[in-house]
Amino acid sequence: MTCDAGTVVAAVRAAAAAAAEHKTELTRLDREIGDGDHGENLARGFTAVVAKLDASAPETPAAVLKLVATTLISTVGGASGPLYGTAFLRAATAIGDASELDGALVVTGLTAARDGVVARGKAEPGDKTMVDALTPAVQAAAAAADSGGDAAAVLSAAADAAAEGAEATTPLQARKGRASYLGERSIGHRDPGATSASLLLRAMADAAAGGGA
Amino acid sequence: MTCDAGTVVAAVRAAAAAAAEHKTELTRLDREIGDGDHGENLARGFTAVVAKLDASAPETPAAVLKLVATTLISTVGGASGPLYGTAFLRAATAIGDASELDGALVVTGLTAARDGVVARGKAEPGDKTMVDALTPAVQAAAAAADSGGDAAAVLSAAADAAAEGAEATTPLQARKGRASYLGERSIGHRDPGATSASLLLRAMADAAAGGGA
Amino acid sequence: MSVGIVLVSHSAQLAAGVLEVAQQMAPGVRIVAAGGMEDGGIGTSFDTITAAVQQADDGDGDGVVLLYDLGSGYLTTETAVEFLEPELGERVTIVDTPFVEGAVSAALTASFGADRKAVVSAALEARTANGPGGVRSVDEM
Amino acid sequence: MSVGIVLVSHSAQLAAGVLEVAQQMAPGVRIVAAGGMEDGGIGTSFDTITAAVQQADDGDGDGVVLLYDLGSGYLTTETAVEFLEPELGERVTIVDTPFVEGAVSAALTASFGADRKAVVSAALEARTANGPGGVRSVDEM
Ligand SMILES: Nc1ncnc2c1ncn2[C@@H]1O[C@H](COP(=O)(O)OP(=O)(O)O)[C@@H](O)[C@H]1O
Ligand SMILES: Nc1ncnc2c1ncn2[C@@H]1O[C@H](COP(=O)(O)OP(=O)(O)O)[C@@H](O)[C@H]1O
Ligand SMILES: [Mg+2]
Ligand SMILES: [Mg+2]
Ligand SMILES: [Mg+2]
Ligand SMILES: [Mg+2]
Repeated sequence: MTCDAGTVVAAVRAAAAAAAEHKTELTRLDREIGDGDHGENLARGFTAVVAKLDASAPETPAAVLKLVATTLISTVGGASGPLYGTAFLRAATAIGDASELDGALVVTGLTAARDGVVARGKAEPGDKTMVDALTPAVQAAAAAADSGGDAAAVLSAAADAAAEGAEATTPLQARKGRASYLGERSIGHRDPGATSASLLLRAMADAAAGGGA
Repeated sequence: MTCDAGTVVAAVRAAAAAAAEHKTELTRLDREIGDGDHGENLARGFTAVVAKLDASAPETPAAVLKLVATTLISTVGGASGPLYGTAFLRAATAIGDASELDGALVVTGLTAARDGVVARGKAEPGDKTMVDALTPAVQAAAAAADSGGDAAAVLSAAADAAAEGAEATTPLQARKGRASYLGERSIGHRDPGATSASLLLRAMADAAAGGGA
Repeated sequence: MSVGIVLVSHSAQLAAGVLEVAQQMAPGVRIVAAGGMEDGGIGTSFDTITAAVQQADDGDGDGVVLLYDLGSGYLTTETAVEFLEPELGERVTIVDTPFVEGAVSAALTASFGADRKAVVSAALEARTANGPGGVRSVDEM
Repeated sequence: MSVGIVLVSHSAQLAAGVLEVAQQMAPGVRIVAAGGMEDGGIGTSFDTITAAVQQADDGDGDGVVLLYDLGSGYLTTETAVEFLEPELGERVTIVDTPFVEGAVSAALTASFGADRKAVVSAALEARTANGPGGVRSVDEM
């Protein structure tokens, strides 16, 4: 099973579908500890991404990710726009001009993505942000690649770990982003960005496993 | 020469005419060390005062001053609104229900007016505000009353001292109001509010001397 | 129900914009914009501020916190507060704090049902835009 | 001619209002509002910020100072600055300071022909609404 540009496009389209599907849920989470727009923000961004993909056919995985990056940066309108945008952009740069991604390259991309989010937002693990989904995702991805997993298997391991990481943000107190304005009142609510990160990874993993239709 | 409610009305109308006449000049001064609206602010306020006086006939000097106060507070729109408004209001309270003002009562009113401006704006002499016109005006008024001056003479002495006080604001550095944002750059410009205070006093003094037409 | 918030500004747009941003994070709070003069010009309006305080007060005694955008706005604000019915005036506090940042903090804190003192305290603690970056001293340039 | 100023806000009204107030005190300065999303909604826009910086830059090398209203606006602002032509990007500084107060100080200082460092410094020193009153600690309530 290969992970070429077409597969990456399919994975991004699946992510867009997930953003649309979970829009209300993500916004509801953001209403508890933010400004109640995370679902709308991501749905708006990924709708724009799909429109771009419909109009062009990027030839390499990196070109797909770069298109996603610039589109999200321009259209999301909230903190998650530059954060996810930087993530996709760093991933694109890290994987270079490879025409296909193996498990190791997925790890390379995911690591760069997480590092990009940290560079942009300065959040540390435990700050109750998307970093708390992405950091365990990167670790699980590396472990899966070490034991010979292909791109889809690595993404799937990452998605599972991200889901656990997102779940584990509930008892944390937010120290970055809008939720940090709430201080202790942010405790007891799951972070919207960590949740969306896990949902996007899950959708991309499933699409990659499906072979890139 | 008496200074009854009619004279006070005439004095206020003269002040309104002075505000209109010097509108451009006051705004020009405020453009140098403020936001360039002092002339418009005062002209707007006194136009409203005249409209109120056209529509009603307050029966005591205090009632006239009170009408001026509330109208300026509601219509001026800049710092000078609550400052002059408080000045007129305190003067009205201080002179009580006297039907005519003698020199001593004018001093009482002016002192209360200046104290009201200080209470409202917390400026001290030398801070480059209207207090620098009003404080010498109060002193000169008291001296004129001590030497037996009537209302018009006391007001005239106050106006002369206010003019000197306004002139003397030029070398000062502003420590209150918008001009204080300029720090040392406020030096070398005459304060708009001190200038308007002297012009208003001059107009009122001249009207009072004219006998309140 | 909760402490009300009045945003006194020299500009109607500025007050409305801060309201928009603060309300998004604290949807249930009574935030009232009192910006600009009655004719729409730049300046503060005694009558607009007075009406805004009356509207922001919930009648339950929680009171109102007023923020203003620039020093000269304080003078009109204080005057308006002094002219209120004493019974209302005494449950009103004017705060000297950064306008946007203080408004967001105050609104959020009010949304938790905090009392006026806690809302004032939150407003006072808001000091900067508070991003993960932006220079905080010229040495960082 | 002088340092330009960009006001990044989540609200178009808020940015326009701050511009209005700051411009009144500093009529000659290039102040550009970058508020709201392109559809008018609440949020920050990369494209709007990018265009605003280009517009605020006078081309003479004096550069541009950016202020933002809330932490999350910093992320979009920083990203936009990183994507500028390096030649423009290197004469741009993002400042973490109270939005309204910093903008007025920065605009005034720029109006005197001060350099970018002095404008940033003035923006950083602006800390409160700075009236002759308003409580500065809860003990004053
Ligand atoms: N500094 C940061 N570092 C990492 N993630 C952040 C940071 N700030 C915010 N986030 C993430 O972004 C999410 C909110 O995104 P969104 O609602 O789209 O933006 P906004 O807060 O601007 O409305 C948060 O739940 C959090 O996961
Ligand atoms: N705190 C203060 N105490 C005394 N006078 C003040 C104070 N603040 C401002 N002023 C006076 O008000 C004048 C400016 O009035 P105006 O332009 O109408 O108001 P604004 O500054 O709000 O635009 C100043 O020139 C000064 O004399
Ligand atoms: Mg949000
Ligand atoms: Mg948002
Ligand atoms: Mg003025
Ligand atoms: Mg003004």
